[in-house]
Amino acid sequence: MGDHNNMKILLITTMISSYPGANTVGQAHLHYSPGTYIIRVPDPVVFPESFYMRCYEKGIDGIIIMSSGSDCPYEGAYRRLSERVARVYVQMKENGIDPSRLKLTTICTVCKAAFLKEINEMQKNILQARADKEGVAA
Amino acid sequence: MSAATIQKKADVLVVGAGIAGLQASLDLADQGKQILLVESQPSIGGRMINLSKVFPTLDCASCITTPRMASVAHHPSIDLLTYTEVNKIERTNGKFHASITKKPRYLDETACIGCKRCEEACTTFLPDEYDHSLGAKKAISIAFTNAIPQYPVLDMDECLLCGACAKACPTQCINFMQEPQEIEAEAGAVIMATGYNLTEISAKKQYGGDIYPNVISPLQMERLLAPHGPYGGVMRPSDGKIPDSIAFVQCAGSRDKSLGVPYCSRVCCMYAIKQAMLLSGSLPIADITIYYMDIRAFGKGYEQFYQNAKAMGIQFVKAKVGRISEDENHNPILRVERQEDCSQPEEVTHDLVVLSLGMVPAWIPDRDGIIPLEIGEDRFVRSVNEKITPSLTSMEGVFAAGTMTGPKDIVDTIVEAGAAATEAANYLRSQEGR
Amino acid sequence: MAITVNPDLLKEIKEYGAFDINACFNCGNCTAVCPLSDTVGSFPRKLIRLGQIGDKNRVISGPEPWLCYYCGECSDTCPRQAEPGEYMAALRRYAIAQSEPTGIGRLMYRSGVFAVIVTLLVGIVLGAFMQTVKVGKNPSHWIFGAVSYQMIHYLGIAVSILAVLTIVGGIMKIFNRLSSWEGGTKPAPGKWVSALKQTITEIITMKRHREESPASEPVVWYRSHAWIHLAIMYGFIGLLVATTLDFVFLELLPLHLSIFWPARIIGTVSGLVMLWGVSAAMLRRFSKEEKNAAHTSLPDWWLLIFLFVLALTGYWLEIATTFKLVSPVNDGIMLLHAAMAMELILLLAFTKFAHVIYRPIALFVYFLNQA
Amino acid sequence: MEEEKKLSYTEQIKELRARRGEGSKEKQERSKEQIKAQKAILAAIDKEAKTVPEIAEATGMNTQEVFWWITAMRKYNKVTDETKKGDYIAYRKK
Amino acid sequence: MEEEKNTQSEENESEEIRVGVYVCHCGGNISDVVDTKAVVEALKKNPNVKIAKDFVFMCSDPGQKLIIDDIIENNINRIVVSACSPTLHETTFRKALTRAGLNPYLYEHVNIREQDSWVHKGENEAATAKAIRLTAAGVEKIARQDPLEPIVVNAEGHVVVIGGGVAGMRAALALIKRGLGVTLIEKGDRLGGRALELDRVYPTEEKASDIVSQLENAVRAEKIDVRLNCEIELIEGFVGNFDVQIRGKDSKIDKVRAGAIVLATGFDHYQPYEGEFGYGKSPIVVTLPEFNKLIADMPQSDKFTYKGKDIKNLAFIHCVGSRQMEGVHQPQADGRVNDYCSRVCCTATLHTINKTLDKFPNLNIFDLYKDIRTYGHGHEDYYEKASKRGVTFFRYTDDSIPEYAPSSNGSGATLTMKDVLTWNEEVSIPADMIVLATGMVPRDISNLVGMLKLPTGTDRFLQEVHPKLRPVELANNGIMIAGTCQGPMDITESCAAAGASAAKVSILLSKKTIEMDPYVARVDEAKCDGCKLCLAECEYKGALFMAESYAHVNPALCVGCGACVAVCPPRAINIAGWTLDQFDGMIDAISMEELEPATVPA
Repeated sequence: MGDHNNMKILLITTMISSYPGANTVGQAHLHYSPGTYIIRVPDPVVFPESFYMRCYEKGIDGIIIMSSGSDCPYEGAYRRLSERVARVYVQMKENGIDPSRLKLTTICTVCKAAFLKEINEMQKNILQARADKEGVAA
Repeated sequence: MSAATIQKKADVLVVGAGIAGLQASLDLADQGKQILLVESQPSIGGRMINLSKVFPTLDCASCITTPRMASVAHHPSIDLLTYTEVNKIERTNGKFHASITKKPRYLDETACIGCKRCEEACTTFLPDEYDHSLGAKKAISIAFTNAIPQYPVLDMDECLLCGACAKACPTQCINFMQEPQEIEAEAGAVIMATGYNLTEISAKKQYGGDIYPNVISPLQMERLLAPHGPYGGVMRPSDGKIPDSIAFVQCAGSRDKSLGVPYCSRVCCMYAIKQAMLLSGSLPIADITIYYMDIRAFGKGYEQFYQNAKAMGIQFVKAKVGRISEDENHNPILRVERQEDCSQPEEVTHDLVVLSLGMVPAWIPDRDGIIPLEIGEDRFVRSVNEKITPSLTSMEGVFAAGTMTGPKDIVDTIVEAGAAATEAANYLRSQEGR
Repeated sequence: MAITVNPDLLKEIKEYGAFDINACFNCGNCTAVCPLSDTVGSFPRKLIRLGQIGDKNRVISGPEPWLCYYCGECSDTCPRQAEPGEYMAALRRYAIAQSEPTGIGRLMYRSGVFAVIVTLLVGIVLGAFMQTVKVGKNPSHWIFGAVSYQMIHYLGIAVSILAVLTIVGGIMKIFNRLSSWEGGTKPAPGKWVSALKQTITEIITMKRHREESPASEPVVWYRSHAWIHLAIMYGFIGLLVATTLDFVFLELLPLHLSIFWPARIIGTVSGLVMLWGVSAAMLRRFSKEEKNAAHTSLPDWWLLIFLFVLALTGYWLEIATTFKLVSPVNDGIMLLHAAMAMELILLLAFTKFAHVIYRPIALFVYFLNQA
Repeated sequence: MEEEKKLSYTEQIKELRARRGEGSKEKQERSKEQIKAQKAILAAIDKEAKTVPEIAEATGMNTQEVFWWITAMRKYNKVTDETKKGDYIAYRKK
Repeated sequence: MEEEKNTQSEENESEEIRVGVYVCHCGGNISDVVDTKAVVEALKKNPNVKIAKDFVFMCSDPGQKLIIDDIIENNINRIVVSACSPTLHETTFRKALTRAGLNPYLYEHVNIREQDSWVHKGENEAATAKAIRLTAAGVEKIARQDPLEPIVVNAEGHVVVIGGGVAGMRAALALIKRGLGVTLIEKGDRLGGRALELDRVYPTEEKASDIVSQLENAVRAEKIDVRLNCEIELIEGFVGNFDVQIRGKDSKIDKVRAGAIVLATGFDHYQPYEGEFGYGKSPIVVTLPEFNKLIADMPQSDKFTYKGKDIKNLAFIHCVGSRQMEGVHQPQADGRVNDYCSRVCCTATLHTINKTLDKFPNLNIFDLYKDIRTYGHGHEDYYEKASKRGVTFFRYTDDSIPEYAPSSNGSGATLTMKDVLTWNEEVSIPADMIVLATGMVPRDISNLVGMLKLPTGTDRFLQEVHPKLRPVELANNGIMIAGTCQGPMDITESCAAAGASAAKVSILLSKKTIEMDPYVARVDEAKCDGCKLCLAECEYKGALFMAESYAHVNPALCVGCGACVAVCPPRAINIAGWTLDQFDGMIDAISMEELEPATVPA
C-alpha cells in the first residue's frame, strides 16, 4: 500500500459517463488508492499531445483516459481521441516514458468493477515501469 | 397529529416518473410550464433505470437515464414528489384537483445528506425489490446506488426498532414517528404515465416460473447483466453457478389466449436478443438459445440487430416451449417441438432459463381508481383518437404517455411522451382563451 | 416431390368437429406439452399441419389419432384456443368414417339428424323383426315373453357375424393404410411379440393414459378420464363375458338362476362398474369443467346413452328375473334391451364404438415402431 | 408535530414497540436467525475462499440461501470475490 | 455579444483575484476521514485564497450564508467549495453566488466525498493530502476563470414544415395551436400524402380519407400558410434563424424566415424489379398498394375476377423489398440491400387479406411469410382473424425464398418453397394471382440532405441524434423530423412523432430567444495565426469558420466538444470554462510534491 501512496494517477473523466461512474463507486463505498486524482472534461479530445507530456514531466505517474466510448455525444470525437492517444504513445516512446503509463478506456456511469480494475492495472503497470527503469539504471 | 395539508399548484400534473413521465415533464417544463411530478417509488427513473443496456444501440441504460433524471431533479419548473401516492384526481370547473399522500420515509428529507450511514448500521436484511429479490437490502436503505433523490426509506413493517440507524445518522434526521403528509394539488392538465408490469411469472403453470429457482424473469436477467448487478456477474440463483447454457422462452406472457394476454408485447423479442448478445459478450463460451414463434424486430435498426445476433452464433429455434421441468440439480428442462428440423418433441436441458414475459398495465382505472379513464379490451388505457392523437384519453385534459396505453419500447415511449406534452401544452393554451 | 397444397381437406375434417382448428398458428405448443407425443408418434401439430396443407394420405395413414387419449392439456394451453385435442377427436371420427365402405358412418358423423334417424330406424327394424317369430305355447324361458329366446339367440349370432365382417373390412383397410405410414419401419419379427405384449398390457392397464397427468388439472383419480374409461371398459367386458356365459350354459342350467351364480355375480358387478363409469362420464360432459369434455358431440353422447340405457335395462331385467315380476312393461324393456344391444354391435363400425378395434391396432403399430 | 419531535429516539422506540406488541418478538427471532446465518457463512470462508456449493456443504444450509447471503454480504462489503473455481466464484471474508 | 465579453474581460483584468475556499464536513462523512482543518490551513497559504473555512454542512442555509456574507463583506470574487459530488450541489451554490450578486460561473465545486473520503476510509492522511491537492486544483482552475454568460440567440416564432402528409399536417396543427406561425410546404397539389392511397386503416377501421379530411379541415381552419405545388430551393442560417427559399409552381421564389424546421417528407413504396416473383412479367403479379387500389371499389361477390379471369387461389408474399440479405437478394441502385424491416407490411397485408375475404369469401388465400410481425395495438387480431377464416400460412427463410413458376397454360402460377411449418418439406402452392407485400424505401430528398448536411443512416432514412433518447431531433440544431422520412411507421406512429417534434420546436421557440450553455469554443483573435488547422477538426457545419484572417466561432452551432482546441498550436482557441490553461493549473496543483501552495503564473 505504501508503494501505491507515493504514486499519482490522473483519471480524465467525461461529464456524461465516467465522472458519474466514479461517483457510483463512491456511493457504493468501495475502496481504491488515494493516489488517484479525477478531473472532468466535456470530452478528453480537448487535450493536445503536449498536455499529456507535461503531466508526465510534472510527475504524474499514470494517466487513465476514461472516455464515453460509443456513448460519446460528440460527432467524431472518440475517433479523434483514439488517434491522438496513438500519437501520444509515439511521443512517450521518444521520451522514454513507458507506454503502459497511459491507458484509453471506456467507463460507464455504473461500471464499478471496470473502474477499480483499471486503477489496479495502472498501479501494477507503474510499479513494473519503475522496476524496469531501476533495473536499467542498475 | 398529522401536519396540515400542503397546497400545491401547477400547470400540469404528471403521474409517474419513469422515462415517459420524465420526458413529458421535461418537454413541458422546458417550454416554461410548471410541473408537479408525482412518483410512487422512492426514486425516479422507472423501469428503465434498472435495465442493463438498451437495444439496438447497446447504450448503458443507466448512463442515458441518469442525466435525464438529474435534469428533472434540478429543473426549476419541476416540483418533484417521490414516494408519493395519488389518491384521487377530479375535474371541476376545468381544473384538476388531486389529493396526494406523501408516504413516510421516517426521516427528514431536508436534513438527509444521503450518506448511507444508517444503511450500514442497520442489521436487518431484506430481499431487494430493485434487484427483483435476487439481491439484498437493509430495512433502511437507498433504493439503488444512482437513485434520485438519494434519500433512504425505512421499511417500518420490517424494522427491528433497534435505533442503530438513528444513532449513526450525522444529521439526526431519522424520525420513527413520521406520519404520512397529505397534499392537495391543483393543475390545469394531467399526464398519466404509470407504466407497465410484467405478466405474472407464475401465470403459465407449465413453466413453473414461481417454483424453479433457475427459471427467471427478464427483469431479473437485466439485473444480472447490469454492471452493478447483485451477483457482480451472470450467475444462476440456485447456487451461483456461471451458466454454460442459457435459454430464452419467447411469448411466455404474450400472444397466449390461455393466459388472457392475446396481444403481442412488442419488446420481448428485442430484449431477449439484446440480453442474448450481452450474455455472449460476458460468457463467450456459453450456448445461448432463443425459442421463438416469430421474431418481431420491427423498429428502426432492430432487424439489423437481430441479424447481428444470428451472426454472433446465438441459436434461434422456432418452437414454442410446451413445458418446463427441472432435474435434481435445478437444471431446467424444456420440452419443445423443434419444427424446423422435424415434427417431433424434444427435451433440452439448460443451466438457466429466462421467461420472456410480456407487459400488462401497472395501473388499471377500474381496479385502482384515482381517475375514471376508459380502458380497452386489453385493459390498457384506451386512446379515443388512436390514429391522429394517440395520447388522448376519454377524459378532457387528461393525456396518457408510454406503456400505460399499451406495450411499447423506450423510443416509442419517448416519442409518445413528447406528443402527450404537446397535447397538454396546447390544451392549456385552449383553456386560457375560455 | 413437393406436396401440392389443398386447402379443402381441413374444411372436410372440420365437418367431423374441430371447428376452431383454423385458429392454429403452428406454434407447436400442443406437441411439446402433450405427455404422449414422442419420436414415434408426434402429434397434434403434425396432423394439424398436414390437414392445413391438405395431405390427406398422411392424415389418415398414421396411428397418431389413436394414440391420443384426449387429456385436454393441448387444448387447455393452446395460445390461440384452437382446440387441438378436439381436432384429434375429429380425426378419429374422420378415420372411422373413412374406413367403412358404406358411407353411413360419414353421414352419421356429419349429420346429427341422420344419426338419430338411422339409430331409430335400425332399432325399430330390429325390434319388429324380433316380433316376427311368435313365442311358443310353452315358453321355456318365461322372461322372453315378448321375444322368442331362439330369435334373440340366432339374431345375435347373425348380427355378430355381420359386425365381424365390417370390422374385418375396417381392419384390413386400416392395416393397409398403416403400412403406408411414413413413420413406420420394418421391425424384426421378434419385435411383434413384444409389441403385442405391450399393446395388451396397455389395454389392460391404460398406463399411458393414466400417467399423462395434465399439469393444469390435477384431478382426483376417480374423476380422472383414465379411471372412468377403465370402468366403462371393464364393465362392458364383464357384461359381455356374463352374457356369453349365459348363452353358452343356457341349456345346462336351471332356469331361474340364482344371483349368486358366478356369471350373475360377474354381470352384477360389471354392470355396476359400467354404470358408474358411464354416469361419471356423462356428468363430466354435463359440467364441462374439463377442456376435453367441453365440446361433446353427438357421437360421444350416442355411445354413452346406449351404454347407459343398456346397463339400466339390464338391471331392471335382473331384478325382474330374481323377484319373478311379471309385467308387460318388462316385456317392453326386454325388447328395448335386446334391440339396443344388437344395434350397438351392428353399428360398431360406424360409431365411436369402433375405437375398440382401431385403438389397439394403432397401439400395436406404435409399439412395433418404438425403439 | 412539534410535540412529537421533542421525543427522544429511545422514547420513540419505546412507544412504537409498545404499539407493535407481540410482533416485536417475531422480528427479533428473525434477526437472530439472520445473524446466525451470516456468522456461519463468514466462519466457513474466514480462512479460505469457498464456492457456494462448498459453503453449503460446510454450513448445512441450502445453496440458494447461501448464495443470497453471499450476495447480501458482498453488497455490504463483508465478503469479497476471489478466484474462479470451475463454474463457480470462490468467496472470502473481507 | 462580442462586445459584452470584452467589457467583462476588461473588468476582470482590473480586478484582483480573491478566492474563498469552503470545506464541508458533511456531518462526518468527509471529516471522519479527511482532516478538514488541515485542508483549510494548507489552502490559506495559497496567495490567491483570501478566505478559507470549514463547516459542518456547507449546503445548509447557514453554510450558504457563510459564502454570501464573504462575497458581500469581504469582496470575495471566486468561490471553491470542497464537498460532495457537483451533481448534487453545484447548482445550489451557483444560485447562492447569484443571490450575492456574483457571476455564477465563478464557482468551482470540488468532490472530496464520493471521490475521496468514501473511497479511502482508513487512509486518513493520504485522503487529506488528496483533498488538499484537489481543492488547490479547484483554486487554480477558478483563478483562471472568466465570468461567463449564457449564449443567447434570437428565435423566430415561425416554423417551416416540409411535407403535407399526415405527419406534416399533424405537426403543423400542433405548432399553430401552440401559438407559433407555420408554413406548410407540399410538393403535390393536395394535402394528405400517402394516406390518400389507402382505403380503410387498421386497427380502427376508419376511412383514411376521413383522417385526411379531418386533418385538412383543421389545417384550413387555422392560420397555417399552406403552399401546395411548392419545393424547397434553399435553406440557410441556423437554429432560431433559418432563411427558407420556396420555389412555387411558377418557379417564383418566396422567402420565409423560420426559427425551426420540421421535416415530414415521407416515403416511397418499394418497386419490385422486373421478374421479382414474376412481377412485370406476368399480369397476375401485383404489389400490395396496387392490389389495394384494385379491390377498393369492387363490390362483394362470390367470384373474384381479375383481367377477365376467375381467381380461386390468391397468394400473398411478405418481405418483398425488406429484410433483404446481402448475397441473397438483388442489391438496390446504390449497391446496398434493404436490410431493414418495413414494420407496417405484415399488419397491412393481413388487413388487406381480411378485407379481401369480406368481399370474396370463397377465395383460397395463401400467406407466405418470414415472421409475422403484428406487433401493435389490435394487430394480432387481424392475424388471428385471417387464420380463423381459413387462410393457409407458410413460413419461408432466406435459404428457401418462394420460387415463382408460371403454369404451363399461362393463366396461373405455382410458388414452390421449403415450408418451415411443415418441417422444411417442399410445398407447391397454386396461385391464380400473387400479391407482393412491398415495403417502404426513403423518398429521394437528396437536395435537402445536401443543402443542410442532414445525417442519414445506412438504411438511407434520416438519422436522428440518438435512436433512444432523442428520436425526433437531428444533429442539426433546430431541425426536427416527423414520420416516415425517419424510417417505416404507420399513421399512429407518424402522428406521435409529429407531436413529439412539435414539443421540441416549442421548447426552442417558446421564448423570443434561445439560451444555450456558454461552454463553447472561443477564439483569442490576438493569438490566432490563421493556420486553419482547427477547421478540419470541426464536425459541425458552420460552427467554425475563417474570416478576417482568424478563426471565428458561431456559438449557436458550436457544441463545445473541444476537438479544435487540441490542434491549435498557439492555444488561441479554447472552450469557455474549460481552458487548457485552467487544466495546466490543475495539474500543477495535483502534482505538487509538498503540500505547499502553488502559485498562479502571471
